[in-house]
Amino acid sequence: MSHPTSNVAPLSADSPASQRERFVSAFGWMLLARTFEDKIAALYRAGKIVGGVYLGRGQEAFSAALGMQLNQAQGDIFSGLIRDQAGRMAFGELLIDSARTYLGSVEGPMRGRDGNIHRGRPRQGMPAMISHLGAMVSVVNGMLIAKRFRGERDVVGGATIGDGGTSTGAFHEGLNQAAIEKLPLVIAVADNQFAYSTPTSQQYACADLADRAIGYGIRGYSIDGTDLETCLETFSEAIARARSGEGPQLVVGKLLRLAGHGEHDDARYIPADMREKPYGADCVPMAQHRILEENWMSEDEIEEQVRITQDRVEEAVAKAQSEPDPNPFRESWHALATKHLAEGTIAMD
Amino acid sequence: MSHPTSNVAPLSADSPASQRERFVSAFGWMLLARTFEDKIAALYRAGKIVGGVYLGRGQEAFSAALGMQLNQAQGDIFSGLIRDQAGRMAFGELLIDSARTYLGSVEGPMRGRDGNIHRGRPRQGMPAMISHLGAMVSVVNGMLIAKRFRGERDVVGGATIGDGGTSTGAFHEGLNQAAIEKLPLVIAVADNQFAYSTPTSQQYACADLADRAIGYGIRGYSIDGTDLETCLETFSEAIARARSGEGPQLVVGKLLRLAGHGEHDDARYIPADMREKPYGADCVPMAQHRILEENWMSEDEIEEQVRITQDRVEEAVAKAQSEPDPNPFRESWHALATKHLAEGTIAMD
Amino acid sequence: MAITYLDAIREAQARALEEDESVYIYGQDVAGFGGAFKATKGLAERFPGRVIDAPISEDAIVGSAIGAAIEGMRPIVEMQFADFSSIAFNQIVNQAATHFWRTGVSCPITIRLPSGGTEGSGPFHSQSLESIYAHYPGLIVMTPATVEDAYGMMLEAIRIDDPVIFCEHKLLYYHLKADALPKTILPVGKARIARAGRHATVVACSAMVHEALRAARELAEEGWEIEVVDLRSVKPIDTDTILASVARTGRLLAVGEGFPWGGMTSEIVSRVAAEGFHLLDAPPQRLNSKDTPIPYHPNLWRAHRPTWQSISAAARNLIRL
Amino acid sequence: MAITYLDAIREAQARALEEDESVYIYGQDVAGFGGAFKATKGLAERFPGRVIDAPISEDAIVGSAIGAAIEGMRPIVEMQFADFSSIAFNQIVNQAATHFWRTGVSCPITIRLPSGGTEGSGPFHSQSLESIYAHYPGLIVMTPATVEDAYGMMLEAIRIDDPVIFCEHKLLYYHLKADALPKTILPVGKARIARAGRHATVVACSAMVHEALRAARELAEEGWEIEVVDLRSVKPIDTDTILASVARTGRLLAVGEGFPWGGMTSEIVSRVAAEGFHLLDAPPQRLNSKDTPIPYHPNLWRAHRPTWQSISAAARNLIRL
Ligand SMILES: Cc1ncc(C[n+]2csc(CCOP(=O)(O)OP(=O)(O)O)c2C)c(N)n1
Ligand SMILES: Cc1ncc(C[n+]2csc(CCOP(=O)(O)OP(=O)(O)O)c2C)c(N)n1
Ligand SMILES: [Mg+2]
Ligand SMILES: [Mg+2]
Repeated sequence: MSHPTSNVAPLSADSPASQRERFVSAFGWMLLARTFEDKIAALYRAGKIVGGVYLGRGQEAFSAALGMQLNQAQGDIFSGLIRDQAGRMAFGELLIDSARTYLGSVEGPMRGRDGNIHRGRPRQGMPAMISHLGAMVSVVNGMLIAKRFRGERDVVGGATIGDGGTSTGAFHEGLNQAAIEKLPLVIAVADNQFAYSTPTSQQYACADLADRAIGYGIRGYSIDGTDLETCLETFSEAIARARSGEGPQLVVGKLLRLAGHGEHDDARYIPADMREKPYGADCVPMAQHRILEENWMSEDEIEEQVRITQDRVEEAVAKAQSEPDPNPFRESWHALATKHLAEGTIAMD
Repeated sequence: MSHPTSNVAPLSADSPASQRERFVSAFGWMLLARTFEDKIAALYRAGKIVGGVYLGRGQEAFSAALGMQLNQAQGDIFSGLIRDQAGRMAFGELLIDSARTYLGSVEGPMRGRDGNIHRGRPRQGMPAMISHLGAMVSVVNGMLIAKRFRGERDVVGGATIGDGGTSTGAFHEGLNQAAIEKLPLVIAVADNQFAYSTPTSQQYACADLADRAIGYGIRGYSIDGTDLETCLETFSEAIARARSGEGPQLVVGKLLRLAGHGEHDDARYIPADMREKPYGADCVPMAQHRILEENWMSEDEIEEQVRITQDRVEEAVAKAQSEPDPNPFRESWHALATKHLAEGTIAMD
Repeated sequence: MAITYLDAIREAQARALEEDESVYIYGQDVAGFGGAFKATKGLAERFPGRVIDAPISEDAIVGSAIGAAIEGMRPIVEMQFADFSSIAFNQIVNQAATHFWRTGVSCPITIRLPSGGTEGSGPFHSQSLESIYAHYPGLIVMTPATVEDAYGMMLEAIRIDDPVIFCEHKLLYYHLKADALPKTILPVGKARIARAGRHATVVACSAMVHEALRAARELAEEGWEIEVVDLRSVKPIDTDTILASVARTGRLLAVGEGFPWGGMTSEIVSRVAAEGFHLLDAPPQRLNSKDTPIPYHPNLWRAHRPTWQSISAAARNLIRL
Repeated sequence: MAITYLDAIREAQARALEEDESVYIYGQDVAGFGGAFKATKGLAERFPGRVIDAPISEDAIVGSAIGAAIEGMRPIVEMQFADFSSIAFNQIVNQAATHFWRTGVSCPITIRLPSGGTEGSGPFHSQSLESIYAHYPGLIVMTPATVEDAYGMMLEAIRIDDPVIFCEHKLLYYHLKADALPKTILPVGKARIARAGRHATVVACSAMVHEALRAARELAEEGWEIEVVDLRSVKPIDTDTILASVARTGRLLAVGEGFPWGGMTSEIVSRVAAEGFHLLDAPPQRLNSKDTPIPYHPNLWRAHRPTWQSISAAARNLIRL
């Protein structure tokens, strides 16, 4: 099966210097995400996190490559799901906001009302996912439609989903809507072989999810989602095409979820030999290896970056932990912006 | 764009005699459907039908070709929507049941509780559509799953939908589910250029809806839906493939809705020149022309058949009109099979 | 010039499009065709690019409206029939309704639901879903019963910063007429005394207000003065106005076109029972449609829903209690 | 051997699979993995081919179950969380619920909804949707509060010829234990007096029964005897048992974990007000969760839902009225 990309020259031809810079910078986000999530997982095991913890382990390259190459300041949108710690931060989510949401701090964007990966700052191009998979695609469409109405022509919206999420009706309706409206949407499908415990054979019957693209009349890409360079190249092209008015772009990355579905799940159902498959590689050491190989950073520099990253994470977590929990007596207990129409309680402060 | 059919020999190689028989028989169903619907439309204009009237005018060949080639006695299923008068009758729906449902007779399958095209006899392979487009696909899947559980291996389910219906999440979920379970499902998409007033350009952005097939890993066919022979050939093949275990088949027929969306709609939005396009032809006279050309029937024979068909229709309508309307005082006014758990009224008889 | 309920809805949308460039309309067949009921007729021509035909994708229609609203637009979504909002249910109750509370960013969308039964429209083109949506925190649910309210509340719905479910009754579209569009309206959230009385209070909304009024006229001939309260919005409910009416009459009948279990009528009756128990001279009563899907055949349909006849009977009963 | 509420649900499904070959289970991760909550653990191995993993397609999951049921199967559908049934909403309320009434062909499906709040589960993994589904004609809605009922009612749910929405509470899964599976159960449709009393009646279902019982124990120390009625099913509601209890106590408090507008508590209160007005010595009261989405943070969550503390306070209040 052939994909349109194969015979198309990438739109962005980077100089070696900027290639290095992009790679190293992406690696930085991956490292930050991995470090932060390791910390969150440790807190979870220690009983310090309430609710679920879902990690993006193994998907950092694919996620960061999209998030990083979108331009928040220019009005781009990044709509991440449960495994997009890397992409979210690369796009512009503050580390402290992630920490606060996991820890339920009242200072966080969700103020303890929602938790873990259910977070966002919609006014800054980061919609706050609801759990129902597929539902965010059309929301991003709408944000792009709003920008089109306002004449902001140069924006791109990135939205991510998993192999499982592609089975939802919402995903189909959203992607079709984007295609009809020719919206500048880049959909990143992380085909990580499982939806919870369910293998892809129970999720789709096509050879490659990128085969869906032709049925929507949009461009599809099928790539190795563990290889940072490939991810960077592909998303760079997809974003450029979307930005230049070519409509939605569907990027499918093959990779493996290197964790349980959540931290409560030991993922015994993942056959050991999957780790040996091409998609089973761990993108973080792979990227690090490449950096060393290319001499883009020295071992010492990397060690130093790891240390700094750990410090940043510890600091953010400590700060979030020191912030107040939400206080039920200071809650307004109503759900409307139009306060005088609320039937619930109204804030006392 | 190429479709898998093009280089595949049809599974059913008919003898000239059986080819003639099939064609003429299909024409009979088309004629019956057209005649019946003309009558219903006339009754509607005379104010004798309550609620909406939706016609299959222009789609009789495509619909009948599927319905007729399914085998009700063998356990096949036909799930028709609003433009499948021809397919429904060709499959086995009784003319009188159609008339009764339009006229609200209490003797009909829906007993006046539901009307017009919302009818069926699910125990006889004819599920009763709900209005929500797309929702019947997974219902047919379930019927096929039940048959598989019972070891009935040779059955096929046919389900129809329009171009507009393909935009629903339910259609996507249902088709994907069928593909995963490799169900013997034949989906007939009548791409009649409009969904109510909405042209296909606002419904999908791919070149051909049959392009969706590859994304589900199933076989797709794109055909002239106005040509009866083509429809018969294609559905014959699709049904045979489904029956032999090849999984779902997606057949897209190009045609034009030769009526308003419903009889209340004058369809002024349909550009006149569309009637001149290949898909704009009227399948009924086309099929009749072919029959005369091939000398399969004489003009007189056709005239005779038209007359008999009209008589049958008049008779069925007269019978349905003479049957009692539902009586609210004899209604049970509860919605449960488990009577003792009903909170509603229970029948007095 | 006579203005129908439907005209009022169209004119309100036109005015909103005129006055606020963040307003746009999205739905199936709303552009050139002007909508299945012609509620947007002519608007696509008057406001080019701002009335957009949607694919048959209710989930994505509402989802995209939410996204646009987050970005500051004020989309009006037309569902072809209220019944099809079941497809957009998740986006409405889980995305739109929770958005402000979760993120602090408001989500000003208006979802128009052509609601309620008409002859021959059957189980899937007749539903009254106000109670379903009112159950969820974060939504405002309007049920205008008059031409004036159809106009004024539609304008308000679009202006309000929260998601509004606008239940417009199909039976009122063409028959309900006023002489002119209103200059002012009662604020949203306030109920209206549609007819004053002293022997019993009938609380209703939408088309049922007119059945109740007709029943009240009927009972007036028998010497009973029925007070009819038009709820106007079922969320919020103006409990004060209802309690004040019950204080005057001592008797309550809540009438709803929805299904009987747990809807608007039970909410009204239980609020009055809890907050106005001492005001009641007789057990508060309810009248709803029957506990079956909505029948197609007019004989059945007329028996399924409350009508002025069954409201009269129930009110007579109540007065005798 | 201690049997948990979750074990009971699993054992009932195992027994149904054993006894009736038309039973099968369909849902996300229900096969090898045994379900997100392990309610189907081991069943795929014991009943090969009859416990099937589904794609993330709730609409098609329920739609196909309906189709199979029409053909005589008795599918059990597991939703991963009740909250995700919003995606299957249309199939449930418009296809399953209307099917018998429309066609005369029954639709025996059981939809298991892991329901209710737990610490940290937030707005989309905590919902109690019994009132939404009970609103629609054609559905039976069960809300078992005990291990015995979890078992017995699950068996009944599968046997019943109608679509059953089986609301199983996640908070009860692991903590609620019984010594053995029951040999007999109270028929579906009958409520249960979970604790006898004479000063007030508290009506509740599911997890709230346990909060109410704890409140009753608390109030017993103050000399007040609270009668606790466990509804068991919210559709149908056993109005007779409730009225008989109110006849004994003269006071009613309806407690529900759902959202406040128009749910189970309003249905109970309005039925008692309408049919048992003369039995009431004080205004009937309601206690629900608050009118916001369900909060993530435990501090907020505990204040959002009724608890034994708030039930005690409401009951004390009621007794004083
Ligand atoms: C509509 C819906 N159904 C069920 C779930 C429960 N659920 C949460 S994550 C998940 C698996 C998702 O798989 P996939 O889309 O492949 O993403 P991954 O977890 O592999 O990143 C499921 C079933 C959900 N969130 N939404
Ligand atoms: C989910 C849903 N939304 C809206 C409708 C209203 N509706 C009925 S038929 C129709 C157009 C259908 O178009 P298409 O699928 O192309 O079928 P056609 O009428 O052309 O045969 C619409 C929008 C519906 N039935 N279901
Ligand atoms: Mg996955
Ligand atoms: Mg069409």
